[in-house]
Amino acid sequence: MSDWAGVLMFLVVAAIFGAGGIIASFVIHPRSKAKQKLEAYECGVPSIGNTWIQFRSSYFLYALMFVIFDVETIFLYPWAIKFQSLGSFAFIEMIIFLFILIVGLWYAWKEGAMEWI
Amino acid sequence: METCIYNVIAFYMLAAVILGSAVMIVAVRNIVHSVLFLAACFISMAGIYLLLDAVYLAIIQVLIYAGAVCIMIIFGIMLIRRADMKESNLFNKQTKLAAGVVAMTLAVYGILAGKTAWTDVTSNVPVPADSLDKIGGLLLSQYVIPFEVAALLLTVALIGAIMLAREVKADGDN
Amino acid sequence: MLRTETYTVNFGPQHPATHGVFRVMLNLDGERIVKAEPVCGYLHRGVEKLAENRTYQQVIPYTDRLDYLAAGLQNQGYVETIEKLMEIEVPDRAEYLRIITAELSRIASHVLFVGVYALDIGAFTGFLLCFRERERILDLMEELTGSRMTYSYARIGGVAADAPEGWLDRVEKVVNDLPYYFDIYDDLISGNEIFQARTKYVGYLSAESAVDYSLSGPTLRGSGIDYDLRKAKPYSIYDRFNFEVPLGENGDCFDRYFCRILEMRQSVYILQQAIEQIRETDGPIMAKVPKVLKPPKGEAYHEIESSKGILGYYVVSDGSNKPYRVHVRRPSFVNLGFLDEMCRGGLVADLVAILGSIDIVLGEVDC
Amino acid sequence: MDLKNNEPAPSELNRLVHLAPLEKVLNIARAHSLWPMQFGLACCAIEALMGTNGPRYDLSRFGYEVMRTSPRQADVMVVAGTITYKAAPFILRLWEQMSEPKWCIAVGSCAISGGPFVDSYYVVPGAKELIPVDVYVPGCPPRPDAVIDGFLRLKNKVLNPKVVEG
Amino acid sequence: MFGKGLVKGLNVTWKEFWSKKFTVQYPDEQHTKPPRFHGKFQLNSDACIACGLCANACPNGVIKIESEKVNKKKYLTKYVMNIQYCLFCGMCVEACNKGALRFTQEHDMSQYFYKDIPLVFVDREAPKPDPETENKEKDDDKSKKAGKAPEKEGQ
Amino acid sequence: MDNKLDSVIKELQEKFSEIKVSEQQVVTVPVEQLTSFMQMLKDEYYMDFLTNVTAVDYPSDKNQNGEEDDEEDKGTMEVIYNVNSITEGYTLMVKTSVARQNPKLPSMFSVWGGAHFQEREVFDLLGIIFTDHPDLKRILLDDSFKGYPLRKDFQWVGGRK
Amino acid sequence: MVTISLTHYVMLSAILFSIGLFGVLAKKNAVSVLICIELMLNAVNINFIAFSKYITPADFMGQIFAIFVITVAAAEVGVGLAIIIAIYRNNLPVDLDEIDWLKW
Amino acid sequence: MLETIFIDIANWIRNLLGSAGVPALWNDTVMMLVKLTAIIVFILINALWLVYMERKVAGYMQARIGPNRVGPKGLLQTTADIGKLISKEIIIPKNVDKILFLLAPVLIFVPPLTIFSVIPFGKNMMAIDLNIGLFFVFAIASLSTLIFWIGGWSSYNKYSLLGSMRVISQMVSYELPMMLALLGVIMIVGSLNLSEIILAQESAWFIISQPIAFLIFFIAAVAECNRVPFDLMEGESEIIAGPYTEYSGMGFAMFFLAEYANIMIASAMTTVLFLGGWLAPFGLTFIPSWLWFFVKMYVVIFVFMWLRWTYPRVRIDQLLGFGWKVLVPLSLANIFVTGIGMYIYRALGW
Ligand code: SF4
Ligand code: SF4
Ligand code: SF4
Repeated sequence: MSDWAGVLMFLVVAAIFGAGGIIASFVIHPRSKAKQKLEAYECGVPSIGNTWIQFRSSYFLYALMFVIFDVETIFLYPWAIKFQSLGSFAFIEMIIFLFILIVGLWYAWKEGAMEWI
Repeated sequence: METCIYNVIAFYMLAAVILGSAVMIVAVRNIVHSVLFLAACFISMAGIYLLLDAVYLAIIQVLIYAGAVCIMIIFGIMLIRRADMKESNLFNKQTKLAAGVVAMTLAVYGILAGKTAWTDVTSNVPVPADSLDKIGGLLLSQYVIPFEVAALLLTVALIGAIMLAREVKADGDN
Repeated sequence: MLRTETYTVNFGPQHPATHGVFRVMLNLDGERIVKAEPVCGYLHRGVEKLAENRTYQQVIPYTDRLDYLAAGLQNQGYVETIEKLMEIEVPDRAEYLRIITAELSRIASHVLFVGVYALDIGAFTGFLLCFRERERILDLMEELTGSRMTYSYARIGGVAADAPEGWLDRVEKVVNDLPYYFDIYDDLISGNEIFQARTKYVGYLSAESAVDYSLSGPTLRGSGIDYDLRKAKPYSIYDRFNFEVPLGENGDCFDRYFCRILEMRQSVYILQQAIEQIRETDGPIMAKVPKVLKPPKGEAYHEIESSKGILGYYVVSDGSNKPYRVHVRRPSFVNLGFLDEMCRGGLVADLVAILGSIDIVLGEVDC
Repeated sequence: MDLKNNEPAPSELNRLVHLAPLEKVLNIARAHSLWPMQFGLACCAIEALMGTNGPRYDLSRFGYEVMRTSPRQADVMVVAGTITYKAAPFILRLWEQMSEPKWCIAVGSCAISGGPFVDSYYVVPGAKELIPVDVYVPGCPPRPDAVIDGFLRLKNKVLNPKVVEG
Repeated sequence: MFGKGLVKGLNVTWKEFWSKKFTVQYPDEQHTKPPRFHGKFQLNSDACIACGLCANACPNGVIKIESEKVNKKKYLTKYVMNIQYCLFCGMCVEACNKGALRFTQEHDMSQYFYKDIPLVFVDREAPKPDPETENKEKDDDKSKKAGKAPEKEGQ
Repeated sequence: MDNKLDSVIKELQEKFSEIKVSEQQVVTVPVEQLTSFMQMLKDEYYMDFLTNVTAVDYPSDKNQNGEEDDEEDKGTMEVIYNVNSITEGYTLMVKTSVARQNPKLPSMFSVWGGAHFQEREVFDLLGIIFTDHPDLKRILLDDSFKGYPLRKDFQWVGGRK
Repeated sequence: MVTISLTHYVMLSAILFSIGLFGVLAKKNAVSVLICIELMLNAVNINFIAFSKYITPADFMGQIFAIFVITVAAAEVGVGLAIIIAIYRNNLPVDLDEIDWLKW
Repeated sequence: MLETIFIDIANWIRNLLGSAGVPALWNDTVMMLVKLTAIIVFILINALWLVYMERKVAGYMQARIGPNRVGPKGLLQTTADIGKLISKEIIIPKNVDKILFLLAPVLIFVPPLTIFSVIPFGKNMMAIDLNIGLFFVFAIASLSTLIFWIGGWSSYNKYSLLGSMRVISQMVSYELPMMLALLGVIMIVGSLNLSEIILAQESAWFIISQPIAFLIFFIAAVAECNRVPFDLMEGESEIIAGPYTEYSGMGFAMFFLAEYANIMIASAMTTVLFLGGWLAPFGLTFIPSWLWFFVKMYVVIFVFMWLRWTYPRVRIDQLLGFGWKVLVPLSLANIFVTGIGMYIYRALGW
């Protein structure tokens, strides 16, 4: 049996575990009715306006940088594993690689992508 | 040539999940659901990669696509206004036309794929075990130019995206 | 700019950072505050009206319930106003006892503020450690007055009871211990870099607007204005003590916070002097006042420096045994007036820091 | 100002399954894990919610210190302080938003009956007008140990619902 | 240096972790309460002369006194403190110059039911007065009101 | 300190002939001159700190006794301002009175920002209207609350059973 | 004996690609179009890896290609979203309903 | 004997099944199920115990005692809590996205549990030995971000929305420095296999040879677990309970448990990567390896709690700024330093 089947089992059983907990709770918990019970909680007063609104996301640029650098790591890890067996040429290549990305990072910094808008 | 029955079952199940969620991505009306189906699709695709013995690819599929790209799309969604979240992912007017075009492409593709005698080129050489090691070696020797170009591409994308989005910030002060 | 939608969030009335039933209607753009409108009145109990139906003595317990964190100061403010109205001379010993309760109240209130502020910023331990010290002060107060929070200790013309045997020694002991605890707060809270990052340069309040908006107490002094009624217009017997008025420099949340810490140290100093002096003062604790108080027709306005700012009582008498009108100038209430401007452009987390640094107590805001 | 508008809906407790022995076990769990809602109205809140949690009284010994701000996760509503007419609707709303099973402790004269301010034009005469109260803790404010007593009394009631019938 | 404050903070909690705890384990151990503590009330009904001073002093009309005239003396028939309205301010105790009303150290007054909250100290019938003295008194007291203690006005 | 205040009051009396000064140095200003008077206080006498704004209801005796509501209500309401000077250290109590029937007076918000909340409170509890106030609405009570509780003729029922 | 051959993978990829294509053509929402483009790129990846396994298992060419495709895809999403936001921003003052494909 | 007790049990079961004539595949499956159950039980018991420990530690640091009434020394406190939470009503408010609202608590437990499959608890004690273990951990861990977001977004509550937006930006920002910091370790080890990483620490723990990486990793781990000082997502005094605001009963309990499972993972990973995993220090090998692992893990957990009960909370912009402006450049620098250091090391021929 392959390792990955084991992983699949973990995934499935974990989901079942979660679902089981919720369902068991559903069976035994008491329930009641009240007028305002199902309304959104907002410190006890009725919520004003729509909730699923356009959200001013100052986080967007962070996410962008994250994706870019996350992709970078998928190149870095194979290199890191081979680091000891590869020659210094590979190290220099990687330095160039990183340097190019660091330029990007520096640019992002300079442009204030890391500032909170 | 896959012989193990479990692999066959796994393939069909994964394919079903992938195609099912792909259809849902297109079909659902709520863009957030769309993204979540996208994530499901990506994760099961990682399963397909595992069947194909591409372990590293499977992992980065989850890491990059489900973990990063989906999240960025979510950010994008949150930034853009819509009247109602529940009606945020509708079809446009050319749906029928699109369906026609797609049906034709699919037909052509299917015919071509069916005609080609893939089996001829299939070899049974097992994939070497430590694929990650190999990939690292290859990237830094044989594919070193694309490797550096990838870095360049990423940087350019980063700079470009920031430049596009920068105006967001520049105007942000007023 | 990306014109994102602003949305309204109710911050309160039931919210841990509003210190009671207080509500701020926030207009947010993402996490930025566009507008913060305070909504108060959830604890409006009509004390001013109730006071019109109580005799002068009977109003005293109600003043406790205004600023329940520093009831001693409230009592003092009220009775001094009536004494001003009736022109009663209060015996020295009573004055000292009042000062001691007042300063202990001030420390208790500030200690609670430090703790709650730490909690607002997210440091839970600071909150509970501060309670330990507060608990010791409350013990003293309970011994003297019988209640832990709502003392009703001052009486028109004096105080309710003399200090019990050995009480002053115990006060002295606690008072001498306190600076050690303040050092702990400095280590745990004020000196913490994260705490400073959260509070420094946040919620800027310029000296001009602080004066213009009639803000008072540490909120005003945090902006560098030297205006402490204990020094500026000494009431009671504050002119007998030697103390300083700590001032802030930048007018940010940290200065307002730190002013209070320093003020506690000054209070300790005052207390030490007061204990020393009261030991030499014997005598009655009540002036000669008639059983039924009927102040002459007239009005009086008297201000004292409470822990939150300038606490003023305005009392009109029509010659009967019940006040015709009592009005309380509540520092917390007035200090809230500038909240919107301070918050604008900040983040949600800043609102918590700013609101906390004003140190409101809802019983007083809503009266 | 009309409390009638806020008349609490009749509490309809029903269950999918109801097994008395199971219920008994669950009651034991419930009784030992009463999470109060972090919700203070006035002076009493300082004593009843902060003081009891303070180092000296330490409600956490009983496991009751997990203050949840969201009513969805709380078990006990500790009404500590004066309820005004402005506050009444939201108190009721919070109560209704709490998930079953839930209890209420009224701490202090104000929450019991309006207390010192009962004659005021703006004060609701007690939490009992809005929501069913399980335990009353008189005092103005009650000492934290009295509040602990109130909690223990409630625990008794949860463990053994019959105590209030007799 | 940056980080000094952070380390100092850790030091405080570390020391606190090992230091003696401040908790008094109520209800196993009792907290010490000072003699002046405003706890539950106690009425010495023998000492009380039903003068009503306490009720008059009370800011919130907590105390309800009823008395009847028996043998020239006021006889206390009812003394109820609606402590659900009480401020525990101590004005009543201060006003009572007979020392009949006083605070105890007891703090636990919690109840399951609202109706159990008021403290009923005295609720009794007036004893039958001696017939001899009664006749005499009747004429004297007709005009005076017997019964309710003066209540606070305006409530 | 008191001497300083005395001289200030004297000067003021010269400038504004209509003001009255009581023994306790309470200055009564007619409504019409209130704004200019206050502006003068702030600009020339460094009265930069408005501590307190409040008002008292003085219905005519007839009304106070709860008799029929007369149309010609002679009662007044007094609005009281307590102004401090941080630099000079003195305090002045300024009074003005408005008719009870139509209590209206200019807002001091333009002079002292601190008037904002306090005037709203006075409006809320006594129903005195401050014209030109930027945001005059109820602050403590509910919007749906009827009447002004601190007026002497306010009727209500308590909750005592 | 049921087996999974290269054809299966190729067909899976083809269908996925078609769904993606349909979405690109038929969706009103720009972000949705972007999502569908991702789908198409992934379909291509399946092909690459399948070919890599079945045709050149030893030299990992397909896998390395797939890595580059992922790189490109990530960059594409980033820039794509930035463009959408930029267009959206510039057009907003005009009329929201005009930009049909952005308002949904 | 003690050293191999768990492995012995496993082998015993395997042999038992083998002798009963169960085919190998089924045997493997059953074994996996046994391990799975063991891990779930382990997580649950530890999560319960950790909640208790947290409350005790909190109490002790705050001059009070903490739970001591329910069960001996209060040990059953959290059991009672969970019992109560199970029997609490699950409220599904009106406007929520019902399916997603329920899906989030169901799924929230999946990533932590799956990650546990590859963690070596002791010598040869791991459910699945993956060559690519470390990367697997990252990949799975990155999924929980999405699940938190689902929970917060679907609640149709503004606090939840704020919280969920915070949680993704925070977790995303700290995942990167974490991964970059570990590159230094990987360069030394040359493998992603967790067992090999542990074995590479035979001579010196990586906390000594890679102190910067350790610091970055630890800070990032605290942030990934949403612990003070980075607990913005819950930030009680700001946004009530963040994404959990609308969850009641079991839904909340699931998040609650998952939070502690995540802490366990973070500390277990710290142990594995920097504290030598189950390796015994100072040659104290008579204590079984798994015990060492637990001891180290609990020390790390204690530090987590210690931080939590000492520090205030940072603000969101400070949090992200710190991640991007301090940790990312630092971790990049760490790569260079490690690389050059290793060349020097080799040149010196040690
Ligand atoms: S009962 Fe007393 S202490 Fe409690 S809220 Fe009411 S007035 Fe305040
Ligand atoms: S303590 Fe105060 S409120 Fe209570 S009965 Fe006595 S006088 Fe009245
Ligand atoms: S004042 Fe004392 S003696 Fe008089 S009625 Fe009250 S308790 Fe009795």
